[in-house]
Parts: sequence; structure tokens; C-alpha cells
Amino acid sequence: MSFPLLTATAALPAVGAVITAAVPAARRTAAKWLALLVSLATLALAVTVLVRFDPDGARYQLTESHAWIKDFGVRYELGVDGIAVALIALTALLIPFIILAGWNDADPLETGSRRWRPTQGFFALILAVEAMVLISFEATDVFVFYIFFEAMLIPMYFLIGGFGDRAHEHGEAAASTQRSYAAVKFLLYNLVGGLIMLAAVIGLYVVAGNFSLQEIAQARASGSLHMATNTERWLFLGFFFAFAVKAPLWPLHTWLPNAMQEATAPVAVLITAVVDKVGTFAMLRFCLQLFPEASKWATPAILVLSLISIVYGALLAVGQRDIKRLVAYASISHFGFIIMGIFAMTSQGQSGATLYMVNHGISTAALMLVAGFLISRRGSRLIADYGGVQKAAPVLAGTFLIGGLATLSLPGLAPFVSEFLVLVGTFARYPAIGVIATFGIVLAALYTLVLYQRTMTGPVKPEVSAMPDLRARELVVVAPLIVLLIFLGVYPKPVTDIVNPAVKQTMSDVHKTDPKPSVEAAK
Amino acid sequence: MNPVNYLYLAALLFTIGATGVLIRRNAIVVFMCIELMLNACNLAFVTFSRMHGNLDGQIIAFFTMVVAAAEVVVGLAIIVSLFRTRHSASVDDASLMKL
Amino acid sequence: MSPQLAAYTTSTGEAFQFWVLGTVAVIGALCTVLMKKAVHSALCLAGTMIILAVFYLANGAYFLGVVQIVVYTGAIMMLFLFVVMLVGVTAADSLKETIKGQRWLALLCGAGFGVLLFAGIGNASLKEFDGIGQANANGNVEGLASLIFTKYVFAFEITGALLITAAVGAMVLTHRERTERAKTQRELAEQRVREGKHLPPLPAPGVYARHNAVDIAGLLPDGTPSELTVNKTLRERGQIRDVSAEALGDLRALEQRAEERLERTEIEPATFKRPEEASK
Amino acid sequence: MENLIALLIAAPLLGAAVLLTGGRRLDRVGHWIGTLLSAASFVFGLILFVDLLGKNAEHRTLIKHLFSWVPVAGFQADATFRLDQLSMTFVLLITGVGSLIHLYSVGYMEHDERRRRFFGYLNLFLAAMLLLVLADNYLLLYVGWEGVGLASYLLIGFWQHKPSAATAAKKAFLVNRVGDMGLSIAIMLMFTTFGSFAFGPVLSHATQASEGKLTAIGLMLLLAACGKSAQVPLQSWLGDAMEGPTPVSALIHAATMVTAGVYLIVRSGAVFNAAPDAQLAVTVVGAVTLLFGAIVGCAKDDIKKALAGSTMSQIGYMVLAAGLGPIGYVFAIMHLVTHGFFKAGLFLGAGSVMHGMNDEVDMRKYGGLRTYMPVTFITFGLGYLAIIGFPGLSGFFSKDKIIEAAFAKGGTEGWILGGAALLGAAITAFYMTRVMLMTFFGEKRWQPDENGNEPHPHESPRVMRIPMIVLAVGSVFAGGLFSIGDRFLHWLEPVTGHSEGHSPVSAWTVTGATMVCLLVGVGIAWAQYGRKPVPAVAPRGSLLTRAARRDLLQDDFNHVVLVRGGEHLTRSLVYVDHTLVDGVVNGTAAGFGGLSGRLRRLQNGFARSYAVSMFGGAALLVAATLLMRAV
Repeated sequence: MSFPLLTATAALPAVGAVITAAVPAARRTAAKWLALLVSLATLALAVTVLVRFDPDGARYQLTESHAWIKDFGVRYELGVDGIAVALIALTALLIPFIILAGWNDADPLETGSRRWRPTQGFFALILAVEAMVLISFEATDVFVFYIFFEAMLIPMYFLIGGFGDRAHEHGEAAASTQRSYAAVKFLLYNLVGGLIMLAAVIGLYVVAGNFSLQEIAQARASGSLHMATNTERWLFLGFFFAFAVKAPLWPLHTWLPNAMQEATAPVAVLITAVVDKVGTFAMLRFCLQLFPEASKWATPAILVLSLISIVYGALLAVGQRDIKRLVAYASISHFGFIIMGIFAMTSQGQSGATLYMVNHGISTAALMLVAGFLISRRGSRLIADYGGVQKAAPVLAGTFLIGGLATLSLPGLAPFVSEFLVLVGTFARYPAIGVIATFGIVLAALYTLVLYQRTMTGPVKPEVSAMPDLRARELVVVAPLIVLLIFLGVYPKPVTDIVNPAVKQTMSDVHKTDPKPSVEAAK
Repeated sequence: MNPVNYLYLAALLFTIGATGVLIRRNAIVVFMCIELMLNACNLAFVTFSRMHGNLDGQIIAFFTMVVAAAEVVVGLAIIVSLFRTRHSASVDDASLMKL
Repeated sequence: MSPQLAAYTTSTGEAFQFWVLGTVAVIGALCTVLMKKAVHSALCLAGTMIILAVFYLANGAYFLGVVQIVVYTGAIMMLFLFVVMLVGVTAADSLKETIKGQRWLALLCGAGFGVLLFAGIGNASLKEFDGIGQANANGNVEGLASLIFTKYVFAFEITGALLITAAVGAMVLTHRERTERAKTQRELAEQRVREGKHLPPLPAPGVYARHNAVDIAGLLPDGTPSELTVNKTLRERGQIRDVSAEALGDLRALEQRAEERLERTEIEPATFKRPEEASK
Repeated sequence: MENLIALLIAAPLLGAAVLLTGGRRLDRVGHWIGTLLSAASFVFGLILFVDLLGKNAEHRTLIKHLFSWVPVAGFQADATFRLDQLSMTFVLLITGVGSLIHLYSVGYMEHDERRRRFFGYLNLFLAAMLLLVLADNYLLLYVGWEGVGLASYLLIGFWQHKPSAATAAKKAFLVNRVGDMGLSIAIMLMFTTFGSFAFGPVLSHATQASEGKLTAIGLMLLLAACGKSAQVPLQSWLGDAMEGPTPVSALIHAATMVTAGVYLIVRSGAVFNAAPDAQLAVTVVGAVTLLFGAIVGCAKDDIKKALAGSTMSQIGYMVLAAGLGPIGYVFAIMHLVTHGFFKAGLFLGAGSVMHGMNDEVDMRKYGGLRTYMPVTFITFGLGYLAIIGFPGLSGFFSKDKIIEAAFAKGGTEGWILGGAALLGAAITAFYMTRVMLMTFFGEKRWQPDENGNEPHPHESPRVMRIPMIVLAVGSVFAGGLFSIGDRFLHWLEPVTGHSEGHSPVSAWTVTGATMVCLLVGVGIAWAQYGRKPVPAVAPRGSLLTRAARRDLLQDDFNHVVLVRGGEHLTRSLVYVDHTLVDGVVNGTAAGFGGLSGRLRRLQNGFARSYAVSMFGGAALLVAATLLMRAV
């Protein structure tokens, strides 16, 4: 038996989490370094996965399969396709930055927390989330996926509720109330989604007799497993609902602004750049593969919802007073694009959506982490409390601008490629929806530039004038992300090469081919 | 006469006892109603014993009596200590289960 | 008449006894539930139990019949009466329901349950009817004893343990442990002075010239009754009689009588309040 | 040779990267690095130009495939550059004028502490603009297109501490984004129609597509052009963009970036040729803008805004020409190049004036400056003569051809368009004369400012004078150089194609009419501003003047409809999100809370109540058992 690389990739941060949690109370710094090293080692393993993965090889590679609960046909089955590999790489890449950005967020010396060993807990929870996210990306057994999809909520709940942002205009007590509200809201929304999904998972078992994604998909493709139209649709909706809550899709989105607003910036990045990606990823992997017909049936409705998400999220971002809330609504808009790309059912759309997941992770991380540095300097999240930061902290302002430009999908930066692919892919099949979605790019420019203008330009506010520029640690966090944004904007080929075969497979799962151009000869 | 009538009587007494438990507030009376229910059961057991022609039913009734005695001892002790602290023997006064 | 059938039916005497005593037992049970005073309930229950003892005897359960009378009716019911005395023998319960809908629900459930039980018994296939004669051949007590000490010996032993536990439990529950020395009279007096409450002895109960019962509160100089004057135990049982309204009622009755005599009817007749209700 | 194309872009890109990330230690040499790299790019351009000239007219297209940019099934976007005569023209214009303006900025920005950054942005702009004109497919062009938008954003808002500058920058970017939306939709349409968006496949197969689709593509491209080139209805940002430093206005908002729209239309000529409706729309937009810009230019007292109006108007000419089809493409580009010279010259002159006048921009506070800054006066004057179309100077040749071509369109349209162009020429003469008279002639009108600093007008340093002189020379001779012997026409013809129109009026008549218009315009201006002194405070003016001062109320319209409306929309949506979307969820939660509150009341704490339910439950169980037995 070969070395279980995938299990190792997910198990390493899990073990790291346990050890980090066990570090003695006084050795805070050791806990931080330990967490960082574990995340870097995980990154090394993820890179190994990336290297060992052959884009033109079998659909699922590095597979592992062990019997787990025999009575229910549950198997511990792991395997990755191109889409999963890209997202595993993204997750493993972002976690070290998140840890580094949150270096002092849970330090009792900085926060005045009287809790027992907060630092150890904070980093252990982050590593635990990483482990669960990784295994969700790897699982090819619906049941295994479900378990970790749900279990993720537990550490996230504590990260939001326990280590939230202390900046609040009405003082610390108000912040605490808000924080627990946000954490509970996050938990309830996702639990409801998960519960409905559980019903669908059980339903799937009743229909199919096992939980293996590959087996079910094969049986469906070969026609040996017949599902009644209505059964398939209900099961699809059950799965999709959970993913749409997690993604989040309008109108199931309202937990995200609260959660991102109240969590510390690194945790907010963890939510939107890593955890939420499981939702969109699962749409591609489970919804489309298991229920191709129902997916096609639901496409118009989902496209309309994602369209609403795009425009609505952007419009609400314009109207926000709170920096982190603004980024949250921007993310909702972006998730609209991702879902739209997935359900446009074209190669461009789905490749774009996958690419978008990666790029959005990086761009939001850049923007949000810089915003977090900004907020930590001033102790306020309100846009109105800033002004003229550019003068006091030019490097911070510059990185903030680049993060913002990536958010508005400026060509030359990574998100542009993916956004354009999604738009083209959607337009090819549904021109009207594509055109309306294009309005999103104008609105994106609006909220980003308004944010930049209000915080960074104009006369220097007295509270801002002494603001220090980015420190070395912060620069180490931001600079690689920006380099990556530019690199993937100019040369996305490495990612597209991995993703394309997987997308081709998915397209054949749903029996769809790209629309042909009306003038063939031009090819 | 059919001995089944004893069973009907037992059922009737049981029902009366149960209803008494539900509508009386005095803990002592409630207790008496419980005794009534137990006795009704005993009658049924004795009747069964006769019907089946063996003594097992009577044994059960015997045990029921013993258990009832134990129950009365503890129950009355509870009532007395309740009365001591709350100065009332009403079951409604002890509504501590409410939030 | 086959032996089967003979066992199936009972003698006319027994039937007569069943119908008469059964009626009385049901009446006793109903009285147990419906009597206002706990002591009445207890007596009714005792009656019912004795009748049940008779039925046991009629059913061939001689040992149980005797035990029922001696242990149950004799010992347990007396325990009940003892506790009733402790709590207040004269205290009459109000049968007025305080929980909304409780009585109707209870009656409904009771009736439903009864009907179901009757239906169940009616539907049960009670064809087998052997009679107790054979089982009692060696004597009822001997038969029981052989069963108890063989087949049911474990249950019997456990029941014994249960009894002991119950006895200990009752003691633990009712035993109040003194954690400090009882105060002497002197100390109590000093405490009273220190607290500044009731320096003189407590006032005497009763309204002079009209009532001298201990359950009537004495009147303060302004005419309001003072509960302090009544014995603590009565006070806690809520057995204070209020006579302040009685005097007014008397006055009003006097006035009415005077009016009737003078044939003046404009004034509305006063509403009388019974003392019991006034004290509620 | 092809590799030089990549270097062309790489040089300024390197400059931008070095200058923007280099930190403070580059402050002392940064501006020279920027200028040098820009000049290097110009030299590469020249080498390539010479190389192209040495080739046969049909082989003057160089393709450089760099790498596969976005390879996705059915969607191939490559990083490929195309250097043909059209892009070559632009490369020379961009790098040439760009280098001059770099040089000028060395002097102009001397006292700005963030000069290094300024040069970084300028280099970034050059790189993006070169990418725009060198791209071989529309998606790569789009990158350059937005890249110049970004550079423009950064440079307009360069003085970010001024809220007006920050707002203007944001506005420019946003309005441009509306145009960009058009471009991206056009690319999507091309993709669905042709399966590609590279110039080659799209333009060579344009005729095979249905006219409806081509019209749609054309209109979307026009929308893009409107945004970038400040054409009605997306022109509002250009006036505000004057908040940026003057070299920026000269380079980006006069000579190069704003003309990208014209480039786009000319480059997509094959599409427009097959879509007459789209072409008509282009001409209408051009004609309307040329009048709109001219009218606005007449009313502005801010020298840069007057010039911005003029830019709008001149680009209107180009767009009009580009909309005329193959007759006009060449002239559109020719006017674009000559305009690049004289308008950049004019802006640099204006910058020089401001430099000497403590950054005062109100022409009513100038006057009689010709004696104080003679070089500026002469170069500005030459630019002035060129723009109004003084015979023999650049503007004369290029503008005249456009007016001719407009008449040659034929029919009523031809008359209307030609008439508009003629009228525009008259108004151009008027407002430019006005600028000239108010700035350099008459009495001096400047006053000490509130701090008591009286301006001491002085000539600018040499490093600023040289570019002005070079550009003035260009404004004088470029037109003649291009037109005599139709050199420019023959140079561009292989790319854009050309056809001679049949004008209902002869060329000489048009020239004569233009001259008359010119004289009328100059005359009226002289009568108003030359003969009598200019009041230092602007008179109230007629309704039209007041409207023109406010950009013909377009901003007010935008403000009321878009800004206010948008604010209301977002605010109400925030409210809706909070009360309705969140409210439904919270309402559900509250509903459950209320329901459980009700249910909780059943748990009244009375043991008897519980006993009833227990008893009832037991009854139900018995019933169920009986029923099951009965069944």
C-alpha cells in the first residue's frame, strides 16, 4: 500500500491542532510558532499532492479506500480531481498567512483576555478548521464529506464567538453581544442547511444503497441506478440548500456579514476564503455529479438567484459603513459569480468558477488582512473614522488599493481572468443574464473606490496622522499574496491546466457541450 | 355471576383513584387515591389468581402490598417534611418545576 | 353443569355479596375522592379497603384478605390518619379547581381510560377459569409460603431490603438535625429586645365580648384584625376566622330588620358574606 | 525584431515596478529612471519603425506570440502582440509624447515629495497604453484598456489629500468602467459569434456574421469608446480629471489615453463596415460631442477645463471621422496624431502658465502674460494656430479632411454631419481665441491671494521648455508632413483600408467654408475679449453660458439620477436586507421562540398538570394497543 498522502495532508493539521492546544499556558510564543510550522508542513504536503497529481491522468487520483461503517456501506474514501487539488493548494497556502496575520490577535498581552490559554486555543482551532476543510475537499464518500462539512462549524463557532473583533463603537460589552449573536447566527444558518442535507444524504443512501460518490455517479451514468425525477430533484435541493447557505447565495446570505464583521480579520478570511469554498466546491462535485438532470432542471432558478446575489451584494456593499461588512457583501457578490459560473454549464463558466474560487480566496485574503491591520491600528471598523491614511501609511494604503483592485477584478490581477471566464461562459448560454451580471463590475468599482477614497484619501484625520505603516510581519503576509495575485493574473495557465480536465469531466457528467459559435469558420 | 365482574370493579376503582389523583390538591388525599389504585390492582391480581387456578397472582398482590407499605412510609415522610418547610400540604404549592 | 362451567360461575351468595359490597366500595372510593376533609377521605378509603378484603376472602385469597385488614387497613391507614392529624384534621380543602381546564381534562382522561379498560376487559378472551380450589388444596398460607420461599425468594429478599431502605429513608427525611444549641428563654427575650419587635408579650386572640375562640384574630385599636394574636400553627394552616365583616353584616341585618319593620324598602338588601368565604 | 515589441512594453513596466516598490532610496534618481526607460521605449519604437519602413507595405505586420494566457476549452486567450502600421503610429505617438512629458514633469513636479511615485505611475501608464495598442486580441486589449484607466485613476488622484482630486479620480474610473462594460460585452458577443476574439479571426470573418450581431458588437464597442474617449453620454469625467497634475492632463487626457476609443473603432473597422447602423451611431456620437465639448469649452474660465472641453470636441471630430467608415479612418488617426501634438503642447503651455502663477487656473486672473513668459506664449500660440486650423499648420490638414469626409457621407446625413463639423470649427476658433486672449493679452488681472502672496509670473525652467518647443514644432509641421503626397494615407491604408468619397461639394469649397468659419469665430472672440477688458469676476452670462459652465447640466443630471438615486437605492436595500431578508429569518426565529413560549406555558410547574398529560398518554397507549389488536 502506498503512503496515504491525502490522509496525511489532512491529519497533519489535526494532530498539530491537538498539540498546539496542549502547549502550556505560559509558552504562548511556542504555540504560535508550532502552529505556523504545522501549517507550513501542511503546505509542503499540499504541494506534494499538487506535484503528484497528473492532470491528464485518472479522474480521481491518490485515492484511498477503507471500510468504515460496514452496516451502512460507509467507506473512508479519499481522492482528488483537478478542482479539489486547486482548492487544497489554496487552503494550505492561505492558512500560514492567516496564522501569521493573526499572530497577536489572541495574545492575552495584546487583548487583555483573561481566558485560559487563549493563544493556544485560537491557533489550534484554526488548524482544526484547516484539517476539516482539507478532508472535505478530499472526501469522495458522501457520508465522510457530510461529517466534516458539519464538524467544521464547531471550531468556526468558537473562532467567531470567542475571538471576535474587539472594535465596536459602543464599547466592549456591545462588541461581546454582537459577537455571540454573529456566532450563533452562523451556527444556526449552517446547521439548518446541514440538517436538510443530512436528510438528503440519508435519502441518497436509501435510493442508492451506498455513499460512494464514484460508485453512485458511475451507476447513474451507466443507467443501472435509476432515480425518479422527483426523487432526484428533492435530493438535489437538499444538497444544494446546504451548499447555498455555506456559499452563501442570496437570500441565505445574511449570516456572512455578521460573522465577518465580528470575527477578527484572519478568521473572516478563514470564513470567506476557505470555509465557504467548500460550499461552492461541493456544488461542483456533488450536485452536478450525483444529480445531473436535477441540476439542469434547477439551473434557471439558480442563475437568477446568483444574479441577484451579484447585483444585490454589490449594491449593499456600496451602502455599508463598516469596512469588514463591506468586504463581506463584496464576497457575497463574488460568490454569486462563482455559482453562476458553475451552473452556466459551459467549460468557460466552470473553469472560471474554479479559478474564481482560488482567486477570490487570495484577493479577499489580501484585502481583508490589510483591512484588519488598518482596523487594529485605529480600533474602529467604521469607514467614517478614517481619512487620509495614504499620507500616514503609504505602503498600507498601496497594498489596500491592490487588494481592492483585485476585488474589482482589474485586468492584470488574478480575479479578472476568472470573472471574465464566468461572464463569457454565462453569456454563451444565457446572454441576458451575462449582460446583467456585467453590471456587477461597475458596482464593484463603485464600492471599492468609495471605500478607498473615504479611508485612504482626503485630509489626514488627527487620529490617523500617527498611524504606523505596515510592519515586517504584516508585509510578509501581504506581499506574497499580492505577488500571487499579479502572477495568476498574468499567467493563470498552471491553474487552468490542472482544472480543465476535471471541468471536462464534470461537463460530460451533466451531458452538456459548449454552445457553438455562429460563425464556425473563424476557428 | 361471572368473576370477570371483579375485574370491572377493579377497573372502576382504578379509574376513580386516578381521577382523584388528578383533581385533588391535598397531598395526603392524593396519596390515598394512589393507595386506592394499588388496591384496585390487587383485586385484579387476586381475581386473576382465581381464574388461572394458581397462587402467583396472590404473590404479586402480596408484593404490591409490601411495596405500597414502603411507598407510604417514604411518601408520608416527604409530605411531613414538605409541610414543615412550606406549611402546606397542597401539591400545587410545590410548583418548583416551572422556570 | 360441567366442572368447567361450575368454576366459571359463582354461587348466588357470592353474586349478592359482590353487587352489594361492590356498590358500597365504589361509593367509598368516590367519597375518598370527593370528601372535603382529608380525615373523611381516609375513613372512606378504610371502608373500601375492608370491602376489598372481603372480596379477597371470597376469591380464595385468605391470607391476603387478613393481611389487607390487619396491615393495610390497620397499620397503613392509621399512619395516614396520623399524618392527617399532624397536618390539621379540621382543615377542609376547597374543591375549587385552580388550574384552568384541569378538572375537565382529568375527568375526560379518567372516563376515557375507564372506557378503554372496560373495553379491554370485555374484549379479552377469558375463557380459562380454573378456580382456586386446587391451588388452595394444601392451605392457602402454605401454598403462598412455598411459592415465596422458592420461586419468588429473590423478589422477597429484595422487597425486604426495600422496606428497610424505606424505613431509613423516612427517618432521614423527617429527622431534623439541630446544628446549634437551642436558645434559652433568656436569650430569646434578649433577642426580642435587640430586634425591637414585639417587646411586650403577643396579644391575646379573640374579640372580647363576642368571640373568645383562639382562631379569631384580636382587633387592634383601629378595628383591624391582627393576625399576630392567633397561634402560629393555625396561622400557617390558614385557619384564622375573620369576624370584622361579620360585625358589619350583623349591623346591616339589624338595619334591614328595622327597615322592614318601618316598611321602608328603598335600600337594597345587603349582600351577606359567609365568614368562611370572607376569610379566603 | 519581434522581441523588441515585448521590450517596448517591458521597459516602462520595469520602470513602474522599480519606482513603485523601490522605496525612498530611489527618490533622488527616480524621475530620471522613469524618463530614461520611457525614452528607451521610444528608441525601440523608432527602431521598429525603421524596420517596418524597410519592408513591403503588405508585410509590415509583426506578430509576437509570448505565451498562452488563458487556455480554457474553446476559449484561447494568448499574450500575443501585433505591430502593424496602426499600432506603430500609436507607439510612436505614445512613447514620443510620453517621453517629452516625462521630461517636462521632471521640472513640473520638482517640488513634489512624491515625485518618484508620479513617475512610476506615468511609466505604468505608458506600459498599459502600449499594451492596449499592441494587443493582438480584444481581451489583451482590454487589459491595457483598464490598465490605462487605472493609471489615469492614480494620476488624477495623485494629489489625494485634495478631496476634489480623489473624487475626480473615482469618477473617472467609474465612468470608464461603464464603458469597459461595453467592451467586455462586445468581447463576449465576439466569442459567441466567432468563437474567438483575436483580431485576425474576428475581423477577417466579420462579414459572415449576421448584421444584428455586428450592430450589437459595434454599439458595445462604441459604448467602450465613449467611456474612454469622453464622448457623450459618458463625457462627464474628463472635466473633473483636470484635477490631476498638468503633465497628466497633457499625456493622458489629451494626447493618448482619451484617443484609445478612436483606436478601438478604427481597429474594429471591419465590424463597423458591416454594420451601418452602428456606424451611424458612431457619427452621431462624434457630431454631438464635438459640439458639446466646444460649447462647454467656450464657457469655462478654468484654463485646463477649457482645454478639456476642446479635447472632447476634437475627439468628437475623430470619432465622427471613424464613424464615416473607410473614408474617414485614416483622417481620424491623422487628426489624432496632430491633435496629440498640439493639444499636448497647449496643456504643457497651460501647465507652464500655472507653474508661473502659483497654480492659479482661472483665466480671469491672468492677462498680459506674453511678456512674462515669451517661450510659453510662442509655443502655446503655435498650438493655438494649429488647433483652430490655421492654413498650413497641422490642424488645418487633418480637420479639413474630416469635414470633407463628413460631407462626402452624402444625403441629409452628410449635410448635417458636415454642418456640425463646420460649426464646430467656428466654435473652436472662438473658444481657443478666447483662451489665448484672456491668458496672454490684455491687462494683467492677477491679485495677491489671501495670504498676500502675489504671483510673480516667470518663464519655466529649460527642462520644461524643451518639450514645449518640440511639441510646437510638431504642431506646425506634422500635418504638412503627413498630408503632402498622402504619405500618411498610404502608410495606414493596408490596415484600415481607404475609399474616396464623392463629396457633393468640392474640396476647395469646404476649405473656403472652413476658413470663413474660422474667421467668424476668431472675430467674435476678439470682439468680446480682445477689444474690451475682461472682467475679473465672471459675469452671470446667458442661460446657455451658465449651463455650459456646468457642463451643460450633465453632471447635475448624473447627480440627481445616478448618485442620488443610487444612494437611495443602496440605502433602501440596506434597510431591506436588514428588515426583510434578515427579518424573515429573525421572524422565523422569533416565531419559534413565541411558539415555544406558548408551549412552555403548558409546563406550568403543577405536578397535577403533568400527571394529567401522563395519564392521557397512558390512555392513548392503551387505545393504540387495543386498536392494533383489533386490526
